[in-house]
This record gives sequence, structure tokens and C-alpha cells, in this order.
Amino acid sequence: MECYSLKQSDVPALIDHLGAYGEVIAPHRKGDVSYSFEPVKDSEKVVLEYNRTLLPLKKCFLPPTEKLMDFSLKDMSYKPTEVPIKPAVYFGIHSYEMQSILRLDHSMLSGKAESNYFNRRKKSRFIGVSFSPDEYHFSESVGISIEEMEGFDLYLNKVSDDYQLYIISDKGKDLLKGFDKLIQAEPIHVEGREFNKKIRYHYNRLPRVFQYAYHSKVWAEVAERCVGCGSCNLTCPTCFCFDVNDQVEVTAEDGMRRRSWDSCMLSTFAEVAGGENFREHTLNRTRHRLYRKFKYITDEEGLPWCVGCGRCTAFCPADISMVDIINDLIREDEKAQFHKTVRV
Amino acid sequence: MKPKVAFFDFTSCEGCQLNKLNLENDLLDILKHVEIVEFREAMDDKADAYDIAFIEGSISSPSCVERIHDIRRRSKILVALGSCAVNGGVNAMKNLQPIDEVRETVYGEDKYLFATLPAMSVSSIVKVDYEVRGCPMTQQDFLKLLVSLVLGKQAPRYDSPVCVECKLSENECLYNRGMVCLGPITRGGCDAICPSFGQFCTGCRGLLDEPNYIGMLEVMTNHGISLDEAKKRMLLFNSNEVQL
Amino acid sequence: MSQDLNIKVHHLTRVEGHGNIVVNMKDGVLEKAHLSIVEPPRFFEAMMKGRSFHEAAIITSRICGICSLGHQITSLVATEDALGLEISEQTELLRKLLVNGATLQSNVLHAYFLAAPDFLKVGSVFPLIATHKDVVLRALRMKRLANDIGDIVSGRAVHPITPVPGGFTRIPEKSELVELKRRLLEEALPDGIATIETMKSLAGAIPQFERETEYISLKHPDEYALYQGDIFSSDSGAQDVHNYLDVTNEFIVDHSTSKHARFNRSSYFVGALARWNNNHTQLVPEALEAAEAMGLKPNCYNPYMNTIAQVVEAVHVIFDSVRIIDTLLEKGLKNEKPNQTPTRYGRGIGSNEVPRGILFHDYTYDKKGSIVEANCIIPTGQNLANIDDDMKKLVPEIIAKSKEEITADLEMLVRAYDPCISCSVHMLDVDFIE
Amino acid sequence: MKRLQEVKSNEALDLYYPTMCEIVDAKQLTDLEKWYELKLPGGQDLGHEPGQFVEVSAFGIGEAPISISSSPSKEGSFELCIRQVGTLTKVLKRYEKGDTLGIRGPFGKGYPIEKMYGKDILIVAGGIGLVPLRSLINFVLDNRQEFGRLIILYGAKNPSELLFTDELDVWQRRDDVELHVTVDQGDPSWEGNTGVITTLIPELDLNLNKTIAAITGPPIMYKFVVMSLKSKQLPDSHIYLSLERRMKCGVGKCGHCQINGVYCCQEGPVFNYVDIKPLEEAL
Ligand SMILES: Cc1cc2nc3c(=O)[nH]c(=O)nc-3n(C[C@H](O)[C@H](O)[C@H](O)COP(=O)(O)OP(=O)(O)OC[C@H]3O[C@@H](n4cnc5c(N)ncnc54)[C@H](O)[C@@H]3O)c2cc1C
Ligand code: SF4
Ligand code: SF4
Ligand code: SF4
Repeated sequence: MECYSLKQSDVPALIDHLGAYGEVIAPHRKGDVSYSFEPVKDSEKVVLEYNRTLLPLKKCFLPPTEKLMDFSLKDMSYKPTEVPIKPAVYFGIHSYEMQSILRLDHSMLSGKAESNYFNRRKKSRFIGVSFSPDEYHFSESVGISIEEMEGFDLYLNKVSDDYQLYIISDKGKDLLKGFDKLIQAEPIHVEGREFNKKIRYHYNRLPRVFQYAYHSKVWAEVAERCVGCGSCNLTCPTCFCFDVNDQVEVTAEDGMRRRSWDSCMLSTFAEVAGGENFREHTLNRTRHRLYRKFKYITDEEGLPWCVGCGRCTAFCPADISMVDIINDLIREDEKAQFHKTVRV
Repeated sequence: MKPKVAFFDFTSCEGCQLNKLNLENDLLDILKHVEIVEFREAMDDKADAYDIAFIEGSISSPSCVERIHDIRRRSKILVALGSCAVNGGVNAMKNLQPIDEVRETVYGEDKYLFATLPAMSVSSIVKVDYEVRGCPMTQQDFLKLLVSLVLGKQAPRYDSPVCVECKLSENECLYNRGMVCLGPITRGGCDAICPSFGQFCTGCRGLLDEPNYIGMLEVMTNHGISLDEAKKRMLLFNSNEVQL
Repeated sequence: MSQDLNIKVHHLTRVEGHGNIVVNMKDGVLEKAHLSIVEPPRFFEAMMKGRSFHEAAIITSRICGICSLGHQITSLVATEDALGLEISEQTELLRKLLVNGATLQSNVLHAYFLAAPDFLKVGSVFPLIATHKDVVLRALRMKRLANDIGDIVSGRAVHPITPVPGGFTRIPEKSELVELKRRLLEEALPDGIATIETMKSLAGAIPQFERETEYISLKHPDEYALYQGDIFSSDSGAQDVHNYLDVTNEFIVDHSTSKHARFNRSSYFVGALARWNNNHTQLVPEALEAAEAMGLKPNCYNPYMNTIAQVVEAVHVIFDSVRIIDTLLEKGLKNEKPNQTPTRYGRGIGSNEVPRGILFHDYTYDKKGSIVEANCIIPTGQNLANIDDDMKKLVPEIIAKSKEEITADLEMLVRAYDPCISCSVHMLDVDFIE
Repeated sequence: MKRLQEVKSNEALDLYYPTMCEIVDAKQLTDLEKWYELKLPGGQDLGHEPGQFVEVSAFGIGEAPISISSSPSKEGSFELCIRQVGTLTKVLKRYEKGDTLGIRGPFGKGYPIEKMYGKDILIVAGGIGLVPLRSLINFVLDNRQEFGRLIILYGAKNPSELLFTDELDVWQRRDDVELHVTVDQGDPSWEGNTGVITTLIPELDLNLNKTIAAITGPPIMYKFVVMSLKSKQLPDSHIYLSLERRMKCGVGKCGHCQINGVYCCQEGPVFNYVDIKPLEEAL
């Protein structure tokens, strides 16, 4: 892998250079203590040292709300929304975020592939950046290291005050053509970026824990504290459920069909006509959320569908922690195993 | 035939009425679909029967009760507009204190001169077909319902918390900013306008069907306010609704 | 004309809230002439008890949706006075901009939607859509812009969101203010000028009636007072707002659910006409020209001219808003957080000019920052005695007219005051004569 | 895991755009249910299997999954029958002959016809459950010699809610159909069975090895019907059920129809009982 060194002060120049390929989207400050991915207007404003953005990068490929079509009630006709294929560079992306996009690809493209998603995704390039885990990151526990480079075209590793830039794909190499601020360098291993939050088991063992956890009392404990606001799903980079709604203008002649992100933590999510609700209680819904991350898809694809970004925990007003729930399940499982052994 | 529409106000601040007059850009389009036959705040005319009656304000005196029964009898569809009508809104705060005490605060010695009822929602007196929530009701909500009624569509009840729209707008959660917010248990539909403008949600659209009160109080007290204060915040717009 | 007259207008239309006009004349002697307020009481003072200073303005803004901004800002000023919270210059400028927006919206609404139908002798603004479409569209446009000032600066024109004790929860973007300024100059200004023309053409319909009375408003040393100042009476001069109770002297009458007020005489006038009489020299020159064009002269004693004074103010606030935006942009917008750390606890008074006149909020806080006592005195309440006095003078003057005409003149008189009845019943409930 | 690179441009589909279909006939069957016959542009065949569904959309109102009620053997048009329960379905009541509706689909997996050839078919339909099963029944009738016995159990709340009464009469008269109708509550003119649908099962004389059961009805019916069939020793693998879930897309994306880990719109709505037995959220 080719490795170069890049001065911190040259990062804006790199961003400007990338602008030649397409729109550059990168982390910016938002609010008092938060960050968000925004199109770059001023490369000096890009923030490369951030913990996590409010909404995941998913928002660029599967927008929070998206118009599917315009329709006319006069003649019952409609006009599909065209989603153009546009080149874009996603700059300053953490490894878990990249992994979430790869998982999202699977969700939106396997079975019947969706064109809206495909078109947005088609010409995207990704430039990774390393990060220092805070009290919520736990991606290592789900098999994603800070330096995981899969999916990236280029990767920036922070080394003391400057960066090392790795060229990972040919597309990445193309992006750099004509950029002259790079100096050949030897890769350096960066020490001391530790994850503070850890799941106690290797992720391979989690499906087995979940196999016996369906009736655990942990769910009821969580449900007692959960206020059901849906923030955990809505900020999760691998959740992709949506709702579809029609909106009609005041003229009552035209309107549009829109889809928007939905959350399986909301009470009406699994309700059918007649009022039957297949996940009536918070307990059922919390459990479903975690099973979606660690069992259902995992059984098929062999990977946890959680990337350890910590958003669901960091943005939960009730401070419900994904890792704590899992560790509680593990503890309960161990206790059950212990009792079984003792009885035998 | 355009449906005959009427607006009536009871105990309220009339902000919802004003919000309709504030629909400057859409007012003329609306008038294409409906005929406004009664709107005391804006016109003199009166009519006998209505296809759709919009009711603003809480019911808080014996004469209000009579009037609302009368309007119901003459209306095909009756819609409660704004939190005062939907659940009593801020008016219902007076229901929290013993009525004698309330009167004493206001009238002093003369307190027994005056008759008053608790501030009640319209639906506690007559059947309400639809609700437009919020204090004030939002113009988009009102238009949405009006268009639905024109299309003959039954407007579904919205039961998702304010947090949903807050997230979709990519707001920084006020809890992360050290503030206390009622968004998690408040019925959304307002596009999380308050958090989007940096202010906590006061719960003006009423609570979800099944709010987790205990969980919410725990969240609020964990973020630095007393239990007493947390309960008061919850009650602000929902004195008639909160079950603690 | 007979010597007996019995007028009872039940639930007067085109005013905010519920009120009845009652006139009773027997054998040529006027027995009764008054506006009775019949709105059910709402007990705001009681509701405020025990509430935190974070909530005070949220609650009082709900006293009245029409004047919500006025109540909110006045409430904030009272809270800040009580808790010793300093506010920044930027906060003050943004508040003034908001007050201007609210004044513009309310005055335009009143002039076009509530008063103009009287001048044109129709029942509401809706028939005017067919006959005077461009005028209606203009009114809607002006109102929209006025509301947009509220929407942009305070989040929402009715029950504003961002103004909180000590500042704002969100500061508008520079680009938003630049755009507002553009619209004020390119849309509001021409519309304002056209409004003057429209009002000029309607001026003939304004009844000629005069009654000199005491005019009370705020007065500010540097500007046309809308946001803060001293209390000023045309009879006795200036007073500190902390002495407001000496001015308002509220008293109970048996025909109204709202208290009345008096100071040096049996009644006084608050609102646009009082502000005009007391402070017209501080208006921008363009507003003074507008006044002249519409026949409004200093020391005008015709209450019907209140509507014209409102239009003059509309012109003033358009110019003043542009000035405020310029100042804000010049100084650069700062992302300030509200100052919410109390430096003392106790009593505080807030007073502002809202569209209908001078408004007072008075709170006392305990050491936890919760309200122990609250009092609000509302412009319409202060005007009620003056309206009654006007009626007593007016009825004998027009007694030769038909009953319908007399009723119309009386309704128009009450509407000229732009009474806000929702506000005035924030507290009191008395049985009234049906 | 599926990768972006594995997807060719022409494989990425516009999944959410309906085809506009003309209503060529419509009839109110009961107070609540209305029947529609629709035609695709150019009279194309829908190409469905019994048990599959389409997403029906009316602009301005929304979309809902609705079973195809006609047999695939019917050419040139297809039929739906819709109960008015909510936002969309209530508005559809006003749609008449000549109006257009948007259709996406057919979606999902229907009944395993291949496995049913030569077998006895036991239909258990509760209420509106007859709608998708009618597709199967008519398919069997159109290919009568390919199948063994056709036993139909049909239950409704009361006689006025019985659907397709004309066809019930025809089936009743045919001697190659064993039709048993019951209502929960009869009325004075009702001469047939009363009682819930499970009361019909014990009397059935079934050839257990040869019988395949197809059940559709309201959620609470399934548990009891399955229990009765099991007590008759019908093997689990011979039981097929069609499950209802909320569906927003019909193509396995929106997540609403998930039953534990299984997407009802993809793997279902018709399931073999063996496959859903381990799913806690299924019944
Ligand atoms: C595979 C499949 C096949 C189907 N086939 C048929 C068929 O052939 N015929 C048929 O008639 N139906 C069929 N259905 C059911 C049909 O899809 C639903 O009846 C339909 O989706 C209802 O849509 P709607 O817009 O009318 O109702 P909605 O208004 O969307 O109602 C849907 C949900 O919202 C809830 N809801 C609605 N209003 C309120 C309210 N005021 N308060 C609280 N909750 C409310 C309802 O309880 C329900 O849970 C099928 C369903 C599936 C999954
Ligand atoms: S489940 Fe939580 S930690 Fe895992 S990917 Fe989703 S938001 Fe991140
Ligand atoms: S700010 Fe309030 S509404 Fe928004 S996410 Fe946080 S708690 Fe929910
Ligand atoms: S955010 Fe809360 S207080 Fe604000 S409008 Fe919405 S529901 Fe009302």
C-alpha cells in the first residue's frame, strides 16, 4: 500500500483538490457539542477530529425524507423523481461508518436492488480518517478496528500532528492526480488509541447468546427506562426501515409521495389494520432492535449488523447503552450455563 | 357544493384563529374548496348548519357547555383545533389547584361571587371527529386536515414522538446540551419546531398514547431538575392528560 | 327619533374575544352605555404560581395569541428585572425587531381585516376578495412579511419560541436578515405607501367625533417608544414603570368581567392614538408625512382615528426595522447564549407598548426562581372605561340616526380601539346584566 | 454480503412506481367489502400465483397490500376485494368502474401449487381470508382433475358478512366441492351452521397423508385452527398460512412486515407452518 505524509495545514488544499471530482461531503461542527456531514463550502471549516456525527453518512444515500414522485389528482398521473448519478467524495469518514455503508449496500441492493439508492451510491468515493474512541465507541468489539480500510479509496491516519495518507484503491489514486503536497513515507503504527467500551465476548459468540436471550428479563429492565423516542434507530447507520406517505397540496390537485425514515421502536411500527399490534410493548420493540443488530441478519451474513458507532447510546436521552445490554445478556447467559453445569 | 365551514372560539387565546388568518399564502386556495360561513373573529355572518365546524378553546363555563352541544347538533364534522380544545391546554393548569384557592388568588375576598368549571377538552363534552394539535395549532396540520376532508380521506392519528422529527432534522438533542425536553413523550407532527429553534419542547401537542411517565421523569431528573419541577414541566400543557 | 333606545350587540364580531355592547336610553336619559366583557375567566395569575422562570413567558404568551409576542417580551423583561439578568445589546435589538414585526402584523390585520369592512360597509374581508382583490392581496402580503419577521427571528409568529429570559435560543442567520431587509424595502415599503392611499380614500367614512381625554403611553428619550421607556401621561407627565400601580388604579365595575382603570380622570386612552399624541415627534419623517396625508394631526381627540394612527405606525416600523437590521449586520451577529444565571430574587416589572397600548407584567420570584406572585395589566382593560365614556358622549350626539346606524357607529367605535378581549379577561369574572 | 460492484446498472430497479390500471367493474359485496376487476394497460396478464398480493395505490391517499382474488387462469383482468378499514381502503369505496388505480406487484410467495397437485385441498377461510383463498379455489376448480378433494371451510361473523355469495351457491351445488359455511352469530333467516370455524374441523374426515391445508383469516383464528388440525394429526408440514403484516414497500426494504428475522412480503405472505412455528412473533 502506498503511504505518504500529509501536513495538517495541507488538508484544506486536499479537500479543494478533491472538489474537482465532485461535491465533497465532510464533517462540520453543528450545535454546541455535535458534528454533522455537510457539503463543503469552505474547506477550512471541515473538522477532522470529531467523535461522531449526529446523523450517519447513510443520510446521503437514503435521505431522511425523499420524494418518490409527484402526482396529479386531476388525471391520476405521476412523474417519478429522477435520481441522477452524481460523483461525490465523502471525506473524513470513520472506519465504522464505512462499514455501515457496506452493510447498507447489502440491505438496499440484495434481493431487488433499488435504483434510488444505487444511483446515489454509484459514483461515491470515500476518504477515511482515524479517530480516538470516546466513551461510546465500541466498534472493535464488533470486529471493526480504527484502521479498518475496507471500502475506502484513501485513508488518513493521524500521526502526532500530521497525517499519513494511504492509497487504497485505483480510484483513490486517480483522485490524487495532480495533487503535489504529498511526500512518500513509511507507515507508522499509532499507539494508544484504546476503546473504552467493550462487549465482553467476541462477536462470533453473540448469536449464541442471543439464541437463548429471547425471554431474558433484561428486556423488561430496559423497557422500564426506555421512553420510546426512537432516537436509537433514527441515528443508527445500519437501520434502513422507512415509511411512505402521500401529501396533497392545498389546491387538492397535486401532491407528492414521500418516504421517510421510520423506527421499529415506535409503537405503531408493527400495527396492522384492525388494531392488532405485533410488537405491542416497548419490551418487544427493544428486543427486536437488538435482534436485528446481532441475530437475524447476522445469522445469514455472518457479521454483526451493528458497527459500534455508539450513536444509539450517545443520543439516547435515557442513557440506555447497547454495550451494557449485551453485557447484561452475557452475564445472564453465563449464570444460566453455570446453573446447568452445577445441576449436572 | 363547497362544504360549509365555520369556526368557533371558546376559552382560549385565539392564537389558533390568528394562525388561520396568517395563512396568507394559502387563504385564497382554501376558499376555492370551502365556503366559510361563520368566523366571528373575521366576519359578521352567521349560519344555521355546518359541514365542518372547527372548535378552538376549552370548555370552562356552563354557557360554554350549552353552546358546544348546540354547535355539535348543527355540524356534520366537528374538529378540535389547538391544545385548549384538544385536551384543555394551559387552561387546565387551573384544574390542578383546588378551585377555591384559584379563585382566592385572583379575586381575593370576592371569590364566591363567580361560577367556574374546570377547563375541559371539547371531547369531554361532545364527540370530536378530528383533532389538530399544538399550541398554537400549526398551519400545515390544519391545511393537511382540511385537504384530507376535502378528499374524503380519514386522517390517521399520528402517534410518534417529537424526537422523530427532531432527528430527521438532524438537530443536536437538547439533552446533549444540558437542557430538559419533553420531546420523547410528546406527540409529534410539528417538525420539532421548538428544538429546531434551540428551545425545549413544552409538550404542547399532548402526550403519546402510552407515554412512559416514570422513564421520562427519570430522564428529566437525571438531567438536573428536581422531581417536583419535572412533574410541573410535564403538566404545563397536559394537566388533564398526565396520569401519575 | 324616539326617546327610548335599546341596543344589545351579543358577541361583537371582528374583535378578538367575546364582548357585548349594551346601550339603554329611556325618556331621553342615557341609562347605560358600555362594552361588557363576557369571556370566561382564565386565571393566569393563579396558574403562574410556583412556576419556574423558564416557563413564565411560555405561559403568559398564552394569555393572548394576538398579542403573544407583546406578552412574551414583557414577561421576559419582568423576569429579567426580578432576577437581575443582564441582556446584551444584540438581544435588545432583536427584541425591538420582533416588536416592530408584531406591531406591523397587528396594525395591518386591524386596519384591513377588521376596520376596513366597516368603512366599506360590508360584513367581513371575504366579500372584498371579489371587489378589491388587489387590496386584499396587498394586505395578505404585508401580513405575511410581518409574520415572517416573527417566524425568522422568533421561530413562530404566534407564541414565539426563541425569546427566553436573558436572550435568544437561536440567533437568526445573516442571510435571513439580509433577505428580510430586502423584502422590507422592496415589498413592504411600496405596499405601505399604497396602504396610505387606500386609507386616504376611505377617510371619508370615519365619523367626526371628538372627546379629549388623558392619553397614556410609554416614552423613551431616544426613540418612538415601543420597547421599554417611562410611563407618560398627557395630563401629568412621566413616571417610572415601577410605579405603574399608581397609574392604573384598577377597579371593578358590575357590567364587565374585566377590571377598568383610571388615573387623573375617570378614564384614559392607551394605544396607537395615545402613542401618536405623546410621541409623534419621534416618528420617522416618512411616517409623519403619511399622517399628514391621511389627515392625522398631533393631539387628535377622535378615537376613530386610532386606526389611522396604526397605519402611521406601520410605516414607521418598516423604516425602523430596516435601521435595526442595518445595525445588527454592521455589528456582526454573535452566537450568544441566553444569560440565565440569576443575580438576585424578588420583584420585577416589565412594560412595553403592544399594538393595543401599554402592557405591564409584574412578578415576584422566590429563591428557587419560582413565581410567588404575578400580576398583568392589559391595554384593553385600561381602555374599557374610556370606551364607556366615549359611548356616553357619542350616543346623545347621534341619537337622531336610526337604531341600525347607531349600532353600526358604536360597533365601529369599539373596533377602532382594536380591543383584545382575550387579554382583558386574564383574571376577572363578574356577573353581567343580560 | 451483497456488494455494490456486483450490481449491474440495469439490475437496479424503480421499485416504487405503480402501473396505472383501469377498473373495468366494481361491486359492493357487503357493507364493508367491495370487489374490483382491474385491467393492466393493453390487457396484459398480471402473471401471479394464488396467494400473492399487489400494492394498490390511490394518489393522495396512499398504498396498501391487497391479495389478488382471481385465479391466474382468468385472462385479461384480475380481481381484488377490499375491506374498508382505514385511510386508503375507506376512500377506495368511492372508486368505480372507469376510475384508475395504481398497482405494483405481484409480490410475495403464494401457495405451493407444485406441491398441491394430486392432493386433497382443505381451505380454511375466516372472514376476509376468503379473498386470497378464492384465487386458489378457482385455480383448483379450473384445473379440477389435477387435484383430489376440495374441502372449503368458510366462517364469517354473521350472514350479512359472507363474501362472494353467488360463488358460494355455485360451489355448494357442485358435487366435487365440499363446502361448509358457518357464522359466529346467525340471524332469523340463517339455516346453516352457527359457531366459530374451528367447530367444523372435528367432523372432517381427512386423508392425512394426502391433505394440504391452506388457512387465512384474522390473526387470532390461526392458533385455534392450527390446534384443531394438529389434534386431527395433520402433519405440520401440510399446513400453509397466509399472514398479514403492515407493509410499506412490498419488496423487502421498509422493514414493517418483519416477523422476527423473516420478511413477510418476501418469504410470505404464505408460509408453511413448519417455517413459522419457531418464530415467536408469527402467530
Ligand atoms: C399480504 C396482505 C394481503 C392483504 N389482502 C387484503 C385483501 O385482499 N383485502 C383487504 O381488504 N385487505 C387486505 N389486507 C389488509 C390491508 O392491507 C389493510 O386493511 C390495509 O393496509 C389498510 O390500509 P388503510 O390505509 O385503509 O388503513 P390505515 O389507515 O393505514 O390503517 C392501518 C393501521 O393504522 C391503524 N389506524 C388507522 N386509523 C387509526 C386511528 N384513528 N387510530 C389508531 N390507529 C389507526 C390501523 O389500526 C391499522 O393498524 C392484506 C394485507 C396483507 C399484508
Ligand atoms: S446499533 Fe447503535 S452502535 Fe450499533 S451501529 Fe446502530 S447506532 Fe451504532
Ligand atoms: S431535543 Fe428533545 S425532541 Fe429533540 S431528540 Fe432531544 S429530547 Fe427528543
Ligand atoms: S416541539 Fe413541543 S412545544 Fe414545540 S410545537 Fe412541537 S410539541 Fe409543541
